Amino acid sequence: MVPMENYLVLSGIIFSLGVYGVLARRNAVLVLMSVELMLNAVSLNFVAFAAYLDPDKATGIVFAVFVIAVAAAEVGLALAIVIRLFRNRSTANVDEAATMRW
Amino acid sequence: MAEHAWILAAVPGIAFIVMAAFGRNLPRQGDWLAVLCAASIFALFFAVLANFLNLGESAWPVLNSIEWTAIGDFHLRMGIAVDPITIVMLAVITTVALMVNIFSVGYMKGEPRYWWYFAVLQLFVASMLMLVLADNLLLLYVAWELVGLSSFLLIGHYWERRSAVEAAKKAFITTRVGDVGLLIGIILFWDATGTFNILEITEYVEQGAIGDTRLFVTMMFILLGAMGKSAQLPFHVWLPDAMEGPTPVSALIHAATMVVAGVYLVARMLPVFELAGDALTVVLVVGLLTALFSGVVAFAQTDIKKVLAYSTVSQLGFMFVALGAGYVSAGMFHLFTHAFFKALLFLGAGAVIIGTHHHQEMGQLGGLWRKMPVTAATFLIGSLALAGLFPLAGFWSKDEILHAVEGVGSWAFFLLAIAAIMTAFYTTRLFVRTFLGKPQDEEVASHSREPGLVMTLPLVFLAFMSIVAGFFIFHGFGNALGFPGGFGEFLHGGKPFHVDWGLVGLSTALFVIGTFGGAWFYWNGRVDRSTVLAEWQPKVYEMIQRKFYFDDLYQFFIDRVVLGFSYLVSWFDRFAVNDTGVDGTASMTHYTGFLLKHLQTGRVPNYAMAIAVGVIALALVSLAVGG
Amino acid sequence: MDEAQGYVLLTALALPLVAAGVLLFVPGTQKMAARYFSAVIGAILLGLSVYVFLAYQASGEPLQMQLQWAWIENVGFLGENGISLHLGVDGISALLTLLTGVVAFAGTLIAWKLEYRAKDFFILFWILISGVYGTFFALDLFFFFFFYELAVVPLYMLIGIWGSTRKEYGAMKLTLMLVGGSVGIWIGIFAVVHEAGLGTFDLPTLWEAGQNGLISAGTQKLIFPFFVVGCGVLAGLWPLHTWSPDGHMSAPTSVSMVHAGVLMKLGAFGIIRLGIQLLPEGAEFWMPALLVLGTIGALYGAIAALTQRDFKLISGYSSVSHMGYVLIGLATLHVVGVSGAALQMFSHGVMTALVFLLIGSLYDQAHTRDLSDFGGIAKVMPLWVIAYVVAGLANVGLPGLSGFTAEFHIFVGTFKTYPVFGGLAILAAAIAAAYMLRMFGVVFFGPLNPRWRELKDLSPLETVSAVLLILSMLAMGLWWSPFTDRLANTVTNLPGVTG
Amino acid sequence: MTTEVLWWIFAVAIVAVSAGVVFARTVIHSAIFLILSLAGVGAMYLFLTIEFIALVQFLIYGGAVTVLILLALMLTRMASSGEPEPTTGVQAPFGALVALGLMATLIGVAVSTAWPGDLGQNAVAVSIETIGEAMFQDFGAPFMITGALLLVAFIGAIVIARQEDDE
Repeated sequence: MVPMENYLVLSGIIFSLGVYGVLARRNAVLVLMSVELMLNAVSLNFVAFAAYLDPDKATGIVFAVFVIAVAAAEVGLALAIVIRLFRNRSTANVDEAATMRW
Repeated sequence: MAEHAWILAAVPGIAFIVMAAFGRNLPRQGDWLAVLCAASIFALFFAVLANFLNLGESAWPVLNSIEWTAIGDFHLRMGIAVDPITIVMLAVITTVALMVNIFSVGYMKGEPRYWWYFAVLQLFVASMLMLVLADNLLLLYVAWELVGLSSFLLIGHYWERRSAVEAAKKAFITTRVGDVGLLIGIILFWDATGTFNILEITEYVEQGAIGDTRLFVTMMFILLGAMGKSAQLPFHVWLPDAMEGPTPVSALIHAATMVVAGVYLVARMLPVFELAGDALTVVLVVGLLTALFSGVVAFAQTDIKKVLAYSTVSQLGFMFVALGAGYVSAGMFHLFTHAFFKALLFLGAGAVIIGTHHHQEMGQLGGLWRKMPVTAATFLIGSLALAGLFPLAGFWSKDEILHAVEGVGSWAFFLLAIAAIMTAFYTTRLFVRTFLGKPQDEEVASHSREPGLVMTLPLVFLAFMSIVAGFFIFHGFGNALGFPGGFGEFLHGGKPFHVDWGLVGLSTALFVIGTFGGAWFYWNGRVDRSTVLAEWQPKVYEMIQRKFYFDDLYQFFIDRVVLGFSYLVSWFDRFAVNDTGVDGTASMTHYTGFLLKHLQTGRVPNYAMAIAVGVIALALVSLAVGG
Repeated sequence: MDEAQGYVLLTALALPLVAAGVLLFVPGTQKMAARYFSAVIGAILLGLSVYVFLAYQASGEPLQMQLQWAWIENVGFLGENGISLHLGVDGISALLTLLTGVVAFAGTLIAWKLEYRAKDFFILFWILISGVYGTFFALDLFFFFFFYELAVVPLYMLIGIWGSTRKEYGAMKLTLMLVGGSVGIWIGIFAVVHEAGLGTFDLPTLWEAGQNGLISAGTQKLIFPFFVVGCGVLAGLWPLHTWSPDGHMSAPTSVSMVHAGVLMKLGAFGIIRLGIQLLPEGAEFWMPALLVLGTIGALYGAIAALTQRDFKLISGYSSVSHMGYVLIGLATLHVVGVSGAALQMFSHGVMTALVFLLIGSLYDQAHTRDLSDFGGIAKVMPLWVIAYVVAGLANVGLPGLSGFTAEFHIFVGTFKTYPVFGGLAILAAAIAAAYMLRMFGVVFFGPLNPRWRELKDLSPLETVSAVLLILSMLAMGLWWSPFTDRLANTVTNLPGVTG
Repeated sequence: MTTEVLWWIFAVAIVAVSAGVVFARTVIHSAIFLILSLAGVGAMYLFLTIEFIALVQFLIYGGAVTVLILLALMLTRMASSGEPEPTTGVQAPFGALVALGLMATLIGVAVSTAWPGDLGQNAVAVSIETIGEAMFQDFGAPFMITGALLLVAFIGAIVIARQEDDE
């Protein structure tokens, strides 16, 4: 059996990679993809804990389902925004979408 | 009646309220009410006097007081005390007030704010009576300030004239500086004795309740108040300027009554002064300097009222000298006689002003005795009384003062004799230049005529008083009128007065020197011979004419130092306290905001970075704290 | 009887709030209705205030007309009587209640000629007045602070909307400084309640705690500055006074009247209630410092007023000077001095209200407040000038008017405790004469500047207000005992105040 | 034993493709790596013997979301642009630092904590019925709200991305 730590370490690595993607990449779609990575890492955590703690109740699993559902909504909306941004400013570069500053 | 002497003050007080409220709508604007009021207090005074004399010396001072206010141990009683000094003051005030009220009916005819003038006159009389009746220093201070207010209002009566406004302001503020001292002195007394009552304070001090130094300091503060009100050096500057007021006011307030309040105060507190180390010497020196100084300045004045004003300052100096020598009766006696002849002179000057249609420069007058015989005659009596002709009122009182100073030292006597000569000198100059010789301005002279009875009658009465007032000093004269004796005996039970013929001779000699000197200088002179001095010693003459630069010095001090300091404080308040302190705090906040706003880059990755760093930091903190 | 009278206090407190509520439903176009209604409310409040003052028994207990309604108790850290609507008056607040009634009524009449959004003005005005009454009546720390804030906050809008010269700046500065002070008070209140550990905001209970050592001396010394600085801002404590000249310059007439007349007194009153009564040991420790600041304020305001060119700035600085006297009086911790401070609050209140009334009346016609623009206006505005001269003389401390009564007590108290400062305070009074007379000379007298030939004298409403205020000044100036008697018992019972 | 070996193979692969997502030079490569990464996580769910969630993962992520992303890429024409500009922003080094720090923290916490017992000891129990009951009974309300959220997001996406008349 694979020990619990392994799952946690794995999800930690994926999550950190996602964080790097969000912080470093300039393309808005890529930032979104990095967010998906992070969400996946979290889902993995939920499910792992569900299996570890109370598989009877399946609470963690339900959470994972919600995460996926919310992620779907988020991707939909965010991509719409990206498309809108691109259409207005001909770029999908997050560094250039800096109008809302001082 | 004597214990209800407060009625004397209440009557004009009520008259003031009535006249201030309705005076304008009364027939003749209420001047009859003023005269009636003055007459009734004149009559009431005699009722008080009769009662007072009937009660006999054992009952003096007659006291009457009520509890006024109390907080904890702090009790305050207000009341009146009638003693011989008070009686003398009452006599002066009621008499002169009546004369001035009558005279004003003529003098102020057709002037603006006629009703208001009379109303304030009543306010003045009420406060002045309250001042002399007060049994405690606090009430005295209250009245002291109120007479100052009335004086302010009356000096500034013609407020359309800028100079009148300035004079009123100067009078109020100058005396106010002295009043600060007075109030401090009063409170220091309370601090040491727990009472404001003058008799009790005297008693405490006699028992040694206040240490020597402290008593001296306290008395100096009190003296400051007295000097301010009585226009002693260096507070004298306001009195000549106060001549901007209507002339009857100058007679009442700035010659006979208010300005002697300082003398009254010192006389009233004399037992305390005597115990306060060198305080009396200070009084004496102040009086001497004032008497000499203003005698000199009076000599170079050309406005008849200004001459009289400096003469008043000088005579007040005489009174201070007498008190400084420790002679209450001499000081009070001079106060008493001076009130009559100086009021007479001022009213005479008023008659001249009215008679010549508002001319009061000596250079434009002269030869008026033909046109205005009554005025000239009464003025002559007043002048001679002031100069000290035997046996007019001024002679006896000045004699008393010279007698008093004999004990102090020959230097004081000598200086005072010089001052007496100067008095005679400038008085002669005034009379000669105004009434004798040929008219110097035919235009003025041709229009001059004697004013009506309403103005000449008071002159005659006061001239009569100027002749007889001096006789009060004699035992027999006082006795005949029901007093326990002469003036000195009445005031403090001293020995009967005996004429010192040597001194009389000396006084007469002083009078003769001064008068003949003045006459020689100015007799029939078309030209003011003081210009001789001006040609001979222009610098000295200018110094005298500019009143030894006192006014300039004060003006400089006020403009450069006081106002400069005020500008500095205003500047400090605006720039240091407000713009730096308060607005500075605001702009610091603003600037911090300006700096911090740059954190708001608008770039999503930056925000994300901040979130990530925050999350890690929080996680580390919670790990470190929670284990 | 006592509690029945307590309902009088409650009425005085609630009536303005009710009035504000009713006015909400009056259409904004019905200006006359709002005015008449407000005038009636003002008159009733004046009557109630006079009643409270007269019914206060000079010989009775210091605290009278008490009324206590429990509100929150036995919850959390709050115990019995945790927070309650506890009302009552002592001699000082009875006097200040009278002041509020007089000034509020006068202010209502002056606001009559306001055209712009008259109804809204009255709504805010009555909220403010309610706060003032509440602060004077409250015997509960929570409600004390609540009403204190209720009185301060409407000022921002009243000045910001209806003000003149640099109104945004004045309103902003005033509000920020006062609210900043309130923060200090609020911190202090919690510190005191916590330290006493009685689980109550009830003031009499806490006063006792402050005296019998439940609040340690160290804590008292620590908290006292919070209260004094917090309240001091409103009382014009130097150097936190600068909102006063600017605020007064901006504020509309009736707000200036109420503000300088009554609100500034809230600060000094707070120093008594929270400082002297609650923290006697802290007060004893810090009072010399307050004395120094008060003296500086008194002299500084007077000197700065000497060369001001704007009417309102003169009055603003003069207020700083006079509130300096109040602080001096309080700092003496001497029966006579503290009584003098209370008297001075009343005296300065009516006097300064009158001054602002008159300045407003002139400014409405002349649209300038620069002294040098005027001259000789006594010719065209005799009543106005007489009223101003009376107010000015009260300011100068002329006997017979209230200013002397108050200042005399302060001087006596100061001389008994700190003679040198007493001398300085008297000096400031002399300077007051100089700046007042300077203004009289320049503005009222001299030849009439023809530009002002058309100026109109006081209107009947203004005359009524002015007469009311002048009568108050005369009453205190001429007949001291009704005022001092009511103060005597309260002041002698203040902790730490010596006889 | 075989499971563990397989698990390790998958784990390494997931990490590799995830790294590919964030480091790939072209966005289209990133998208392809993302699909692989998502599939790998789905496989992880299988290791945990929770087939339902694995199925959901494949369907929604592997299908719907990826398609959406590819669509967006095509619409923004970034896929073929050749990326002449740098693909990472100026704060990339700091981002790396922060990510490494985060990784260290997470791994540190996971490793240093003791996890007694065993994983998947009740592997048999998690049936679809259990999940269904949990979802529709215990979490009924959140479930419905999630539905509403999806609807709102759906409408919102349409409104935002809609071509306006004047454009």
